[in-house]
Amino acid sequence: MSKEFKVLYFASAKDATNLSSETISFPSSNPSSISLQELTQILKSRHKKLGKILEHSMYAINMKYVEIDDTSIFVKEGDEVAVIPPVSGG
Amino acid sequence: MSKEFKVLYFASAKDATNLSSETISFPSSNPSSISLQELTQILKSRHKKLGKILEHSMYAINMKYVEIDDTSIFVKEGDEVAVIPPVSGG
Amino acid sequence: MTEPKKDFVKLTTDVLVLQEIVDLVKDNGAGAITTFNKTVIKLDYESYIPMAEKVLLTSISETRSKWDLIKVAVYHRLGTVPVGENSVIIAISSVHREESLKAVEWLINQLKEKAPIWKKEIYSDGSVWKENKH
Amino acid sequence: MTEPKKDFVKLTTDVLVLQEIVDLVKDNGAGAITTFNKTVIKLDYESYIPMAEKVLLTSISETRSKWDLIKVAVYHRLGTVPVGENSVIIAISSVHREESLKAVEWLINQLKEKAPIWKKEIYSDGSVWKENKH
Repeated sequence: MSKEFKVLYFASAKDATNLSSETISFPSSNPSSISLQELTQILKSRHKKLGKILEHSMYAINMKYVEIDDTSIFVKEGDEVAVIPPVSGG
Repeated sequence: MSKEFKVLYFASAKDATNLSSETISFPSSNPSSISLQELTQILKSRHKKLGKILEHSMYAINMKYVEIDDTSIFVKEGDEVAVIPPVSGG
Repeated sequence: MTEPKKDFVKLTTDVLVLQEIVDLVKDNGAGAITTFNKTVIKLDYESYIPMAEKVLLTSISETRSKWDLIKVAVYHRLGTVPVGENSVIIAISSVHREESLKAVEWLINQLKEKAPIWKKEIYSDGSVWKENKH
Repeated sequence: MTEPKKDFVKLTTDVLVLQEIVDLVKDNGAGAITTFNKTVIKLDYESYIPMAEKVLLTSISETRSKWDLIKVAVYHRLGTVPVGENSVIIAISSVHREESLKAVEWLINQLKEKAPIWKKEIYSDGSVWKENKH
């Protein structure tokens, strides 16, 4: 079985993907860890409408916010990645 | 009938005078108007224990605060004067 | 048509119920409601009631000049207030949250500084009138 | 002996009742309770619930590092909130009034900025996800 990570979609990202969540396998080129730049490319290629939303979103990895262009962060096997559009609670 | 004004006592001033209010006649020397300095003298002479409390109190004349040493203010016939010790609402 | 009442000031020996006072300031246009309430150990309050009402209405009017508020309620209990009950409740509604938040803080400070209301703490060895620090 | 619970965070589709949330933060030592609540026109809320709980508990912990607070409750409603009902209630108790007053304001701002919660306004010609301004 290939290694996987999970992606959660909320609000406008959920509308754009028509998904609450999905499980994605690591690419054969990077079988156990990808950068956030690779993550963004993978998500964009899977969901046409998501590109524009990602420009204004953050990621949360295992419920911790990371900037979408943080080059020091990698997604690893079993991670839970969330696409977090601008929040509007209250 | 001589001209009068009314004095209200609250909190520590009420305890010191054992009165909630009293009606006082103007002195024959000033039959229709007295200064706050005269008022203070009159109240002190009527109530021994009030002197110390007046040092830290304000007056209200017809429900408007006045400084106890304001020389521009006079008590006139029918006025309602209140002795206002330091407030502690809330 | 009469203007709906927007300012509510009451000095009362009745129990103060938070929800009732919040209901006074509810409004279709009010997105935000901030409340402040104080509970006490057993205390006795007295007031120069008509002047306190006048002073509090003036303080409300000053508060309204500083922030855009919808409705304002200031209730103060008098007489003996049992342990754990509310002595004062302020509730303010506004369109935007910043306004009711700032206004409640300012108004409780005005009340404590200016309203002719006094509290007496009751100790086993006697009572003492308190003084608010400015 | 277990420490009594002092922080209360809930994301729920249930109706939020102010008095119940105030009761959570009541305490014998708490002289002052400040609350903030927001009522809405019809709105839909959704949340990344476990992360929102974590973010709000962290925000409460930061709030406690700034002010001396007794108990803190943050309740946020999710799903469809009918007109005039509460979307969020914050209640904080403290010994001194300044602390709960300042802390409520700070914490509602933290919630709006950081908690992964989204609201959707429902118009006759479609829905739109909102964005909080910082």
